[in-house]
Amino acid sequence: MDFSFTEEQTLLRNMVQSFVQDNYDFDSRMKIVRSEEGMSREIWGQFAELGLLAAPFSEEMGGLDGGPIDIMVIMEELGRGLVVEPYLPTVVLCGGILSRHASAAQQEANLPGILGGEHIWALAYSEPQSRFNAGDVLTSAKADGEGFVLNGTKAVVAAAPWADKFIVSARISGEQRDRNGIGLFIVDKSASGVSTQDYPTVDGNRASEVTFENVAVSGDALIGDATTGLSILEEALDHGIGAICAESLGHMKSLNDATVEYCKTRKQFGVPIGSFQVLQHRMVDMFMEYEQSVSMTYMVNMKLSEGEEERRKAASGAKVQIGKSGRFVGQEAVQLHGGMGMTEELSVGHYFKRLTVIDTQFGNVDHHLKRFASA
Amino acid sequence: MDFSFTEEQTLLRNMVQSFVQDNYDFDSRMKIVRSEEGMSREIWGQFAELGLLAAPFSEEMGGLDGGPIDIMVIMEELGRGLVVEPYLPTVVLCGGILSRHASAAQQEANLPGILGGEHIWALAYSEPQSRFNAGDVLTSAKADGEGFVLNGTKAVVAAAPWADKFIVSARISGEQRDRNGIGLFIVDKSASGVSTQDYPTVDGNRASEVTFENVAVSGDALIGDATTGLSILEEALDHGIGAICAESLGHMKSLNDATVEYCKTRKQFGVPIGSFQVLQHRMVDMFMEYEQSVSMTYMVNMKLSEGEEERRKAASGAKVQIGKSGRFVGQEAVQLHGGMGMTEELSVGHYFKRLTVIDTQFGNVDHHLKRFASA
Amino acid sequence: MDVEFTSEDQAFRAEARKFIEDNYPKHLIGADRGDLSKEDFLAWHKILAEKGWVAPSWPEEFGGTGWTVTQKYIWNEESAAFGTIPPLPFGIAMLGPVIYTFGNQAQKDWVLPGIKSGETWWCQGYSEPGAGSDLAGLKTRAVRDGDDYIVNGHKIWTTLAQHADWMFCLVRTGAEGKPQAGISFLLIDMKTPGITVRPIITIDGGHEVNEVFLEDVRVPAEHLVGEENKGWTIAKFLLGNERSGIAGVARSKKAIDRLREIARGELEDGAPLLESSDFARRISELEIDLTALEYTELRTLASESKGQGPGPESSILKIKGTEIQQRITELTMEAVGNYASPWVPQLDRGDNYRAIGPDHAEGVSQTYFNTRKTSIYGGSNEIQRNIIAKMVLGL
Amino acid sequence: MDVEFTSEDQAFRAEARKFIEDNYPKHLIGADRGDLSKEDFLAWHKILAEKGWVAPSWPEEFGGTGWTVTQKYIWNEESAAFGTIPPLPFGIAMLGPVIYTFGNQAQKDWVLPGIKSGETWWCQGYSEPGAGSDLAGLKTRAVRDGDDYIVNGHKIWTTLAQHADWMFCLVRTGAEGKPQAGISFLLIDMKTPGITVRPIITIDGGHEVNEVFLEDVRVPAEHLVGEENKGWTIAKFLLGNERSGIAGVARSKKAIDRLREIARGELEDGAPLLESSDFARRISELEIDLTALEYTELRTLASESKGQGPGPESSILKIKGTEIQQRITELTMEAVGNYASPWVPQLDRGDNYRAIGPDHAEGVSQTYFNTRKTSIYGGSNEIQRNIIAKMVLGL
Repeated sequence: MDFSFTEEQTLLRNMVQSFVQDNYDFDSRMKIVRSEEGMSREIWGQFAELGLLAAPFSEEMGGLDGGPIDIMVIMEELGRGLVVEPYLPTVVLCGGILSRHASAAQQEANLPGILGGEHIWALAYSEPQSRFNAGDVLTSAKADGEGFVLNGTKAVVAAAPWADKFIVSARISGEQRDRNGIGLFIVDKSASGVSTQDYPTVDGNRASEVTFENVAVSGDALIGDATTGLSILEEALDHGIGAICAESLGHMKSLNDATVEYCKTRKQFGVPIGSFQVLQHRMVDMFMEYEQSVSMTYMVNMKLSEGEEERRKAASGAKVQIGKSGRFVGQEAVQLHGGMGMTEELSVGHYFKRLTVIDTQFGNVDHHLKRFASA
Repeated sequence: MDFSFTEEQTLLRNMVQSFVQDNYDFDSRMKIVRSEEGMSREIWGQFAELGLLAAPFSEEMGGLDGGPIDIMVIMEELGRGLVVEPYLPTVVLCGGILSRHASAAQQEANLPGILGGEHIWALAYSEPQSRFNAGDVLTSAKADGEGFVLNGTKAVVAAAPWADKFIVSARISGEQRDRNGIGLFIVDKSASGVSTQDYPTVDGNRASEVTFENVAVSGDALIGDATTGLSILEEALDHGIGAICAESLGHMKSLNDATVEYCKTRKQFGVPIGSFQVLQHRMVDMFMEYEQSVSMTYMVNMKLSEGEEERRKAASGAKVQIGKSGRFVGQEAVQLHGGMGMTEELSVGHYFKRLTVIDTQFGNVDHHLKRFASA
Repeated sequence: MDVEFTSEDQAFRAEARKFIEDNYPKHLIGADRGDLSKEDFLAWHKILAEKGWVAPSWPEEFGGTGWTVTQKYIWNEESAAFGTIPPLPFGIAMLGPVIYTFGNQAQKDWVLPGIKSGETWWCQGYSEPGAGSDLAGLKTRAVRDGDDYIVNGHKIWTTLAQHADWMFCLVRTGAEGKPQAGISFLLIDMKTPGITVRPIITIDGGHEVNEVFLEDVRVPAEHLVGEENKGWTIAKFLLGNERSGIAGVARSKKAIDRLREIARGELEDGAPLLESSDFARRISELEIDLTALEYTELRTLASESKGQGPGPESSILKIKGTEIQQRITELTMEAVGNYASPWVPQLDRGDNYRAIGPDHAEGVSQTYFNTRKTSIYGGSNEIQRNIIAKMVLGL
Repeated sequence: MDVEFTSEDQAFRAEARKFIEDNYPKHLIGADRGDLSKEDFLAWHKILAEKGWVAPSWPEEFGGTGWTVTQKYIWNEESAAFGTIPPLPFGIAMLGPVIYTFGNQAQKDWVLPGIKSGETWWCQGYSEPGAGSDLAGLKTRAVRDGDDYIVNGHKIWTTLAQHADWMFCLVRTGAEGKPQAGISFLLIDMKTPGITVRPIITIDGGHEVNEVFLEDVRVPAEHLVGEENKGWTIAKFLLGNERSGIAGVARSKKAIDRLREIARGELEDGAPLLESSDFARRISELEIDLTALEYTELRTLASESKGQGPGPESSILKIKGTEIQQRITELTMEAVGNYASPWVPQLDRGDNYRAIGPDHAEGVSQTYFNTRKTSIYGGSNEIQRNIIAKMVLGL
């Protein structure tokens, strides 16, 4: 049992931290969010140069041989800066699936574009009716000769407006909510029959409704096979949970720091409002929520490589913690900032909104409490 | 719509209040609780003399023609004194069933004994396996000529050690949890085959496990018929809920008053602990819980005579409120009294324990949330 | 003690309902508050004014309806059930009672009719950057100069000031004694030179509040309400009134109905979300808490109708009312799942606007974010607890 | 960063488990704390002492085990999983570290062996009727008289003083400066004339705490630990140690297992209560919170093992640990339904005692009532939050 970071991980943290401080202060961030595209290709290129996009991949794949703990370190620091560039969908979700389950040919064809920063990927798995059940799939993949034809709509696909490629879950066989019969397909956004309706999301990101209309893909677009698709997908989502738990630590830490600082300087009734015991204890509760979240984030990221049952339980437990803590910290940070916390001008509200989305992302507290109990 | 008490009700409140203040201070109460019998027959006689035992019954039955609001007033004041004498089982539960559903002959035979204070009654309805479902009945009533033979065990029957008579639910037909086929029987405690295992309960009351072994009762011991038994019983339990909601108001009010008083006088760090804002807001929350409980208690007692659906919803909603509020107020009163709140010497812990039992009595928060949702 | 309505009350309910159904502007049914133009805000107000029903809480001599407490309760219930846009609170609920209680005859004569007709849109100049919870810490100064005051200062969180014709305003006229002692209550024409209104965009993307800068603004002294330096009494009177309307029971009932409707339409593994025991439980808990609040408000109204004014107990209505509103909007957002994320604030909607996801999901996140303000404004919920601790519990 | 145990650790776990299984007194398996005699309390303590495992947290030179942080963690886990009665905390966890840190050689020589062997039962004389959360407000006075101190005062909440041979005690020796300045740390023989122990019965019906009256009690000055008037440093040191053991993670795990077992046996409409989604949800929430606490404790231990002492962050362990214990006992009481009511406190049980209801229901209410103390003692949870606010957040 060991709770310390390696020297490399500490260096990695320092590097990302400096990069975010120097290049991604709140004003820069808001400029990027409000820009036409909503992300910065320049920042993305710098991620590639810094090796962040290569961090979790093995050396054979051209990567830096990192693991979940390295991703955790990176995501935590990206969270502090409320970074919108699509590290999670490209590297953690799609990159993770490719590195763990794609064939050598698929990896050769696709990983270099991720590591080099040329391609952005999005994971198109949720559907209008599926809520938080990744196995509730209506999008169909009909065998057609050596290949497949895809039809269906994917809902709220994060980063899709920026993406060049998708990994798409589609049903090859079985009923709407059968665990078996789901395949994961690599689909070019430029493929004929793919269309997107793009929009911003409440947390400053971008997403799309993605429609597939008779989209023909070749047989080697399928990752794994039709019996393992859902397992691969669920594993990827659990890795995603590990990553956004870490991201949320960055948000909570920023909010807690900002709130303590604000309460020390904001005066009412002739004294700093931080001298009121009720607000002090509120901040203590925020601090404790953060500390408990740190613990659960370490826990889940250490357990992502364990067996499926343990991984599921760890991921759901951590997601419940982060959902509750993030909600509490976000709401109370706004409350303690008073009217100022309600304005677009301060970063507080933006952290709050990202934490609100994180509670829903990959399933909310209710969903994961049930999954935890059944694991 | 009218939220005022009649002049008679105000007089009634004053009378009960004075009686409790004069005859039932904390020391007297503890003497009674610790006595061999655990209740005072003398106090019970005085209840009869004051007309409390006659309050809710119609004039034709020799009563004072009161209703749920009168019972509410009485129970609230009895709650303030933590009175253990069995007003609830005798007058509210069994007396209520008899007055609303018994035949003229049954009423003539039984009500005078209640109104005059000669007989104490207990409602034997819960069973070891039934939890909070009054329709989960294994005790059997087998038709035998004109009468019935009862067999089974009733669990945690409040006031049974003091009772002369029981109203017993027993299954005449059907399966363990069928709504139909349950009869309510008047059974003398002295009847052959009735035995009790008596014990104190955590709130200073007494209860028994009551066993019926081939107990023969005549046909006119049955109240109503075999199809309405459960409805009659559920109605009685909802009246019981109205009454213990009121009782709990007395407890909460006493605890809140005692806590505010204690915090004004108890000094630490050279100042009254009531000057600490965290404790102030805690007491404000206790106050608000009490006020919301008052509202729900008024609500339920005004709706007890409405149709079944509305009555059920009102009773379950009120019981949820009182369960939560009573728990919060009780726990926080102990917490704010510090170590002193943990001792048998102060009344605080005794109110807390009675409130704890009230949360379970007639079904806890979980049970009534489900019942509320399904009503 | 009785919860039944009399037959007179029931007749009144029928009349009220019919009047709303017959007269409420069709194009405003179900309208979203953030989308409203100034005219939209005032349309229903003006219809009510014509009917004589725009100010039920005022004394009859000033144009009130003379309704009983129960009738007012019924009117609120029916208005909320239909989902009307309530008359602007700044004039009817806030300034009106101040004027007929503290104003002189001339002020009564020109202010009250304009409020009722909707001709004058008022805004409230209370908060300042340095004076939020600590309202008495305000710094905006008014200096007497002949028949005028010259006002300099900076107000903030001024709701809908972008539409306002006039502002009622707290200003500092004296520097001696306690901070509360030197405050006066002034009426200011928003068209006076020296006034600048700057929008504040909130985290829901809406423009509801503003900053108001006052630079050498000349205000005739006849627009002082009550005595100079005695404005704090008026300020507290107004805050007390503000608190009592804030429970919002009837509107929360409607919001729970909508939540239930949404949860019936949203599916979880193919079954309505409403059938999930966890979700149903949380709706039940909301309904029970709201019922308790409703009866607490009714008890408060009942004692008011006996001549007892809204006491410090009414802080409960503010605290519980806003907590419930926040929980409803939060649960509604949760109900729509992934479709809580799309972000199309009112300000950004062009003509070619197309909804993302189911219609019922639209704006639920914005509403949730916006509703966070309710525990901050009108005296934060922490301040309300301080009030109860001091005034009710004597701590 | 790694959560795996090494093979050495796994071997140690096997050894620890086997030792407990082979040596733990059979008649104390599953024993209820309230029923224990003085001998029962000490039985396992003495076995551990013989093995040399009674004080794992002490430095090896004073009889500690030299275990790694991980090994201590494993030992606690195995002890809790088996349900052993832990060695008395007053000597091992509280006084021992004080003596080897602040005591002189003579004190080390006579106090430490008695603690380890279990020969000397210590109790803690800290709180007084007027000095609870405000410990520095204590009034018990010790006045120097030749080679002795004469002690007069009144201690309260003295746990298990009825069994104690000696008491370590905070007394006031100086009246100048801050209240913290004049406090000294004294060891007092409970058999000294002038000491009276009065039981306090708590709401669970148990006799665990006492009042201790000291009237002209003569204490040899050699029993002063550290310097006169410097006792506050020792007091704080001891409270810090007290806090770190209080999380009780392993015992709470065991208690949740028991709760789950009970909920499997209790029926709701014929189905196990554990299958009720509401009930299962609440158990899950407890488990998740406990997991978080476990990792928070492990993180604390890890930084301690790097030489950083238990900082003010360890107040989290006290707060969260006791909140979880209270929720577990509450949910356990709820699980048994109507059978939570029967009241047969340990003190009242005669020889012909017969349980009411299912065995698993016995004492659950008493345990719930008793556990309310945990958020009060050892520095109330409010005080712990004050500590974090001041020491960690700098407020």
